Amino acid sequence: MRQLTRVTLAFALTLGAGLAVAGIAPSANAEASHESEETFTLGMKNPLPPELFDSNLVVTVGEPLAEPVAQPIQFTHERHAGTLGMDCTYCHSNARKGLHAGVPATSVCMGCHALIDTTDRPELVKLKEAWDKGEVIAWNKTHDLPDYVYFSHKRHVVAGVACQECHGEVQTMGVNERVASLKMGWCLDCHAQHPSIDDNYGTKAELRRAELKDCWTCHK
Amino acid sequence: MQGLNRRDFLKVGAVATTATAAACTYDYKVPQEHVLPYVVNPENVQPGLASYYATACHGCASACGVVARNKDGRVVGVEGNPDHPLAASLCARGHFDLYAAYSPDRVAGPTDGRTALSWADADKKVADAVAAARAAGKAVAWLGAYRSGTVDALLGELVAGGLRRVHWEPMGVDALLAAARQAYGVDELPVYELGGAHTIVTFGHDFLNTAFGAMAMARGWAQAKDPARGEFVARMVSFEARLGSSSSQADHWFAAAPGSEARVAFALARLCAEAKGYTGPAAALLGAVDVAGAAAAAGLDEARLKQVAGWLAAGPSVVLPGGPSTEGADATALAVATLLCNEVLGNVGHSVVFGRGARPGQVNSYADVKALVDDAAAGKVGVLILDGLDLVHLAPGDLAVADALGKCDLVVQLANEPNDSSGDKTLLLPVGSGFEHWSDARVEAGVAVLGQPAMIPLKDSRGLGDFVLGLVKSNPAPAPAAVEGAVPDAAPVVTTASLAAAAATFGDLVKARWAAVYKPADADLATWWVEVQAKGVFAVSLPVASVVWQAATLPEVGAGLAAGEKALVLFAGHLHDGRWANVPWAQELPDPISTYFWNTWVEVNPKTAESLGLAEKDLVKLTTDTGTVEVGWFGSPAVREGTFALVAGNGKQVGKYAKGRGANAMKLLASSTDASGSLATGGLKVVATRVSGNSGVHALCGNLDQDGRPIAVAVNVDDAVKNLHGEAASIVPLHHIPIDERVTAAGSVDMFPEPQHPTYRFALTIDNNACNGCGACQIACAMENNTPFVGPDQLQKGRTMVWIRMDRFFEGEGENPDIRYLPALCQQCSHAPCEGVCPVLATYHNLDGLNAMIYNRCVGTRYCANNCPYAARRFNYHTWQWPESYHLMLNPDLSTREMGVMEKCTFCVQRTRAAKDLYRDVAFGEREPGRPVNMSQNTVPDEALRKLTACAAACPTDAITFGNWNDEKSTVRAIGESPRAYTLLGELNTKPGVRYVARINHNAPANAGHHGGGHHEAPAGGHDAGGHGAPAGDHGTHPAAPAAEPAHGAEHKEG
Amino acid sequence: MSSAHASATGAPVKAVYKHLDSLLQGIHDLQAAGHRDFTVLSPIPRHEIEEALYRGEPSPVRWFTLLGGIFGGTMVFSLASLTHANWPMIIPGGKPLVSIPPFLVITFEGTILWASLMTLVGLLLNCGLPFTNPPKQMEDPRFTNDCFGIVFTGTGADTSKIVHILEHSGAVEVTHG
Amino acid sequence: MSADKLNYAQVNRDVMRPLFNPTAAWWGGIGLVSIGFVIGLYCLGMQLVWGLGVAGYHPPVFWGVYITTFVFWVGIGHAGTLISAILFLTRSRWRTGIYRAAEAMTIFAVMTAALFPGIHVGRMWQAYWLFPYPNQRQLWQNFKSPLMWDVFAVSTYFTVSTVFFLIGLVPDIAAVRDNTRGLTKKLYGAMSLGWRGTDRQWRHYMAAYGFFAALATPLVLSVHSVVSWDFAMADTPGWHSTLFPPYFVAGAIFSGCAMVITLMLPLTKLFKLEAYIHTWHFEHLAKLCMFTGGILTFAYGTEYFVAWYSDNMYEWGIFVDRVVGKYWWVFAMMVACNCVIPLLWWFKKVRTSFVGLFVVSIIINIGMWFERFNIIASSLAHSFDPGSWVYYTPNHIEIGILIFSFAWFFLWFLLFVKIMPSVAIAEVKETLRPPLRHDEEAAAK
Repeated sequence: MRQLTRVTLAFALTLGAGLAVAGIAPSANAEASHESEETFTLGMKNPLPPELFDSNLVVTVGEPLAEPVAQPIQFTHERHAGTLGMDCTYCHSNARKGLHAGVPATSVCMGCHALIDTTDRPELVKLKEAWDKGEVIAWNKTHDLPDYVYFSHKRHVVAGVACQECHGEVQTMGVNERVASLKMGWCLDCHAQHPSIDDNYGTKAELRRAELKDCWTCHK
Repeated sequence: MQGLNRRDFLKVGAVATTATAAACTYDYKVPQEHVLPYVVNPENVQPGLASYYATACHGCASACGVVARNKDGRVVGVEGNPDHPLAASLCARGHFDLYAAYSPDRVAGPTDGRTALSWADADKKVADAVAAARAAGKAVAWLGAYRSGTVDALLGELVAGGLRRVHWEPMGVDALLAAARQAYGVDELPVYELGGAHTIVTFGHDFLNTAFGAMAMARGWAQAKDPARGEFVARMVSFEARLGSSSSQADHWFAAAPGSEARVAFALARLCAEAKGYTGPAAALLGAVDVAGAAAAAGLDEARLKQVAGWLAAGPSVVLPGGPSTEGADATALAVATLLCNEVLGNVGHSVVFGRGARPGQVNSYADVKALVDDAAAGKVGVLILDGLDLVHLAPGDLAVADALGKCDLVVQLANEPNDSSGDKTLLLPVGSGFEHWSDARVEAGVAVLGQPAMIPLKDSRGLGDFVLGLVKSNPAPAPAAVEGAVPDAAPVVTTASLAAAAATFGDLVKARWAAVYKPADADLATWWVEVQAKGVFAVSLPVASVVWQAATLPEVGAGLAAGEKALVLFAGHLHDGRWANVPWAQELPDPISTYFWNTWVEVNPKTAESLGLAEKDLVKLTTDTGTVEVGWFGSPAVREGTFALVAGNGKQVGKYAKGRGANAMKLLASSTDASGSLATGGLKVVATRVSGNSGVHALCGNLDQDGRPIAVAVNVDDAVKNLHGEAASIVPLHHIPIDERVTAAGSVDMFPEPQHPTYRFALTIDNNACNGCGACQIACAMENNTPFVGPDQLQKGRTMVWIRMDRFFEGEGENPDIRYLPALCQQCSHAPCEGVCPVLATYHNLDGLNAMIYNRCVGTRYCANNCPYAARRFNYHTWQWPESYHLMLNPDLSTREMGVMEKCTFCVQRTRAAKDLYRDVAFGEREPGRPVNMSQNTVPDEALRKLTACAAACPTDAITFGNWNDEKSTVRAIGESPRAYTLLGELNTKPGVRYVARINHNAPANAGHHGGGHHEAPAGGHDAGGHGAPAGDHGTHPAAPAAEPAHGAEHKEG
Repeated sequence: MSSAHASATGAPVKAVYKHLDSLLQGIHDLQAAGHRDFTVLSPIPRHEIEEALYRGEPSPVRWFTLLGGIFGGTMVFSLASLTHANWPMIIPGGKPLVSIPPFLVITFEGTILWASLMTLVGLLLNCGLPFTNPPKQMEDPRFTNDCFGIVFTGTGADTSKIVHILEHSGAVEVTHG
Repeated sequence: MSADKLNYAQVNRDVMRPLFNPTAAWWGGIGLVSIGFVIGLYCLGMQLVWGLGVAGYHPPVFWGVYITTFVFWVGIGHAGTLISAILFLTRSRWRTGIYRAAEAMTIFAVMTAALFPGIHVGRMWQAYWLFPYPNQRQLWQNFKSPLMWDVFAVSTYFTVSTVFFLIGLVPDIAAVRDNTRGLTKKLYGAMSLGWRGTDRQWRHYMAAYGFFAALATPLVLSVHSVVSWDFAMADTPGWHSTLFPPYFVAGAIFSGCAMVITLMLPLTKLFKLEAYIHTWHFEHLAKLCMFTGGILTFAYGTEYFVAWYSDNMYEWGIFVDRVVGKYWWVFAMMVACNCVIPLLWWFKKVRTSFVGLFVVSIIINIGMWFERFNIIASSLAHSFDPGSWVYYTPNHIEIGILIFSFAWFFLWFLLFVKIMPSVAIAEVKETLRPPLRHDEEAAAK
């Protein structure tokens, strides 16, 4: 028994030593490469792969959604799109035209808000200040697709997909939040059987469905 | 099953995982990303949509047009300007120009030695120094590369104010210009029209790559070699000791001894005159030419010379001048001799045209440079402005430039990054790139390009024009010269000086001067200017001037090298004279002949190498009177025995990527000049010895020849011409094993049908007959597809990331060199070997006939790459660097790839996707309410596809054509079904989407009657319309559709 | 340690044999006396013992093997076919989605895998493994070394008669109680 | 000690001795293995962090040492299964003494081999995508890919042989258990699943063991066939051949038997197991090697004949290049080690001497590694397009990981011989004449 313990210990020590070396080695090399940055020997950099922590390993049922994202200015879709009934494309005018729906320029906000009293409305004061200083407002992204995804708002809007189908009932949201997982399987559910495919393509709907399942439709 | 497998896997992966967990203890969290909207939306800017600006290329003096693609504020791509009458495409070096604009070495602003200055301080410093120099009676000198257009005119104003001005390039046009002066008394360069020539003789002119006006000549050359134009294929003959990229396409190679080229050219002129019965003004000169002596000196057979003369005399022809490797001590004589050949052949006025005013601005010879440097060394130069020339690097070994620069009171260097000439006291003024500032350039009197800014400057720079304008304003000239007008009816009524005085910025001046010089009198300025900006080019055709031979005597020709002496010749590779040495992609682009990179090497004949006892990794030590270099070697059958061809460009001391790469070939040169003062770069005496060691050179092309395999195929010229109109299905001599009759009897050799391509089957054709391996497609591909450079160490392991491999095969021998190039890219096979083997479905066949590659699904088993017979796949062995500020020019239309994934040519799927998107928009726009859209009426038409991919758009000779094979009227189908077309490794029945068109050779064995063995075409072609299963309606007529690309925006990008 | 005075019924009995032929004699004698509820322990498998006790009746493990094989093959073939049919990708060009020859390879592997896994299950179930709380009569190191044994863990028969039979068959040691 | 004097108790004593008294050589082995581990983990760490490029790959040689080593270890594994399963079914007597260690070798060789697909893929942190599991992407695998077959074949092989091995161990672990006390007894007791050797247990055990042997038997042929299809299904000249499955299986058994000899010779000597593992065991193994080696030599010749007879310039090109090209030394190693040197075993003197057996068996293993390297690297380096021809040689990282594979293998093997009886106790006893009263009575007379 004692010997068994010894064997186990010896193995554990070996493994530990190996791991320590393996752990130190990259950092030692990183220093070396930093040094050689000047002379340029290695055209590579060292990212530790974030995919190590890919949640896709787990079968995703009910993907946890993002928390409501706080914004630098507490903008409410509920008021603009809900109460006031503004059209989505009034502000997100690029949604019909390009890949990105885009966030409106401050000038678009000021188109109305220049006329609106800011007394006791601290959020509007922030907007006004940003406008006066010409500062860019850094909105936080609620919906963020990976860089390897090609997504065209135009194609979807033109095809007749309602904004709410992906973004949820935005007109009721005080603080914007993401309601869809935006994961590949979620996209595919519509690409396989969205009613707009039949409406738009009629007899060619089958071909279009096949095209929509082509990986290169969305991956770039 | 899954549970168990996963458990097994976890056991298996335990070590890797534990090691990982130990190696990286960091908390991974998806960072919050931001959306940054504009404060005020600029007009015409839509996030994610590209704007196009027509501007000018400043890569060399040829002044080609560029269409720069600006995406989200940065220029991310360049293409040739199709409106440019001479150069519709951009060469490889034109692409380097954009990479150089994003160089990480660019200085942040004006720099004095190591201290940053403000522009005001810098201006004051220059003004003070100029004033001090004036006061001390010292010269203010400008030494730079060729400059044309408004800058040239402004500098002319400064000359009147006392500026000493020298424009020189080491592999420039000074000898040819001097020869034109001698021969015809004109101060302009001849324009060579190769398009109609039946015989092209070259004495080393790099007319397809680095020569002045190369893009126009490349196009002409491709036309001359295209049998469809005139049912004749130009015969090309080369007289030079080393075949370069341009002359590698010669059908006949006469390796004249270095130094004897001028005598050969004179002898050829005499023989041509005899053959042609020439009696013109130069006839009297020819009597003194010793043909036999010239042939003996060159080591050539006189009878063969006569034969060449016979070919020349038999039809339209052109004799091209020398290039760097032949321009030795008799450079001007050689140029005169080639002009004399053209004179006696009656080519002048036809294929050799004067009267266009072709000249890259002011041209000085090396003698002027030496005089200036000598004066500087003597302390006679107060202010020296160095523009674009790295003089310390370029000067011959015996010219002490660094000392001379030290003797100047102030050296102003107009450059974006420090180079070898930047001393501790040099005032470095960043002049930005042509993509950031206004510029213009003039190719010929009737052709000018407008260089409008395509993005806001990356660094605090001031355009070259603005700098010179500032000089002019602070030094008004006493007697302003009138502006020279190109348009006959635009009378010059203003002077550059007066325009300059009125202009606030150089942009204003360019506009004013263009209005004065080029605007037709009746045009409205505002409208005309918008048009010019949109086109980026002003072009008007001028009449051909008739010129008369004037030289009364022939120039003296030296004796050349003594027998047994080894000769050194220099040639320009992708780095040209070294101006691209700090562009890593330029360093990485393999040389077409040796396929070497990132280094300096010498090309020697294998027999010479044997006599020196060179082993593969040995170095060659080359010694001349002025210097010594030790370089690796390449055994090229396309170099004369006893000649050492050394590539110029590398050996710089400064620059993140240039430093320490190779050796400086220029230091082997002496300040010896020919009669007109041109620097001798060929025919130099050299002593070569073997040095053992590790040279670190590596060839990317694995073998010298194609080992008898039908990879790059050549056909006989007669076969090609006879079978132009499909008399034979195929004339390509592919040898393959006949297929069992029982199989062919069944009608198909396929076990499985070709997959369905309902709408598109994207296809590409590559005309090997028009390919000279120039590399433009490779670099255009790299730029479009975000392929990184990997560095010399990685490239030595062959880990190039460029999606197009340029195979080079030496197939001929001796006088029949037959060098073949084959751009090998993903063949987008219909029966692709790569697809079936991917375990994770990362690569598959899509409905457009492409082998899709999904990078983020790839786990990197690399099985697909092993299984690709074309070796067309690239693997990311590391996550490659996109150092500051190259990352700004990444194309956002596709992803960059991380380590461990496979990538390959996608036929620019982002471009086809965008084109399809555009036509889908049209379909939706035309849609009748309540009815489905009609996509079959809105497929992307052939015109929009033909040049859609980056490689097709870049190819200077139009060798690459893209299109939809399903469209029976498409260009790509017409070319792909021509008798010369073949599929690479067709017997594997991979049904590629790429078809090659066989090279035409005048020496290839005749092959008429060969019909491709019957079976080859059936599987490889897959042409049968039924095979695509597409309903006929899908190929209906295309209605007038919008252009695939948005019109080139005229607007100047703001904000 | 043997005792001739045992007379209770239901007490456990353990007999240790040094020799195989004695053991077989013991089995035979017990069976002749109508006993069936004893366990024979042996360091090695002997077909004589199995023959004596089970008369060549095959083990039911084979049914597990068969069912496992059928299940594994079917499952893997359906996995491949259904997933390929669910997302019809052209890999490589022109081949049918459900392609028999390549799928047969993994079907074969699945068959073998599940057959052997189910054999394992069958083995464990049939043997009653893991055998967590064996009667202490069975916990004799000699039974895995060089001795054979017959163990009654509890029987309705008269213990003394059993002990008698065992002792007379050549057991080197008989214990009970 | 000779076989006729053995009795059941003696077998127990002899076989269990190393479990309680490992020799100094054993500790020395553990030391060597530790060094190999440190080297290997350093190399693995470098590769994980910096990417596969730290290895010497030279495109288009996209597979190199790692796949070579993978095939090598999978091949090694086959001999164990052959001995334990096929020889069990054919009731070969010489199986008994060696099969346990040979089977252990199989398991550890497959465990070693199974590391390599993980080590070799570009993104090892995504390697789990190679296994089918339900996922939100709705995307599965390409079951038509030979690599997927490989995943199934190797994991099946590993699972089946492990189960086979462990089931075979159960009675012997029970024997060990009964020789220990305290916690160790509890551990072995748990591992033995409470085995008591009851009639019921033996009855189902023997049936199941037979089924395992029957199920493992086709795997001996199928696994290396599937591995060979990784190459044979590709179109690369030098790979694309119908000969590969039998050729690979023969090679696998050849190298596996040689490895058994390499392992068992010192094991027998060090642990004094000569009574159980005799020279004639090794002679049988050597004869099996000679037989499969002959098949292999014939296959080499057939490859050349087919390449020449096919008149396919690409195919013939690679076969000529292997001999006269830059990889001539690999080819020379392969032919010398696999075809020429094993011929020494035709001399009885050589195949019965310790040195003769040991040295030649090691040479065979070296040769078989080079055979795989020859097939993989030289074919890729000399493919269709001469413009893509390269010369690839492994670099220090690949060699380090190769060393690691040996360290990993020997670690498991050393732990095995320390923890488990390396000769099958119950089966050895089966081959002995059972103790009979009749015999003793006869002897007494």
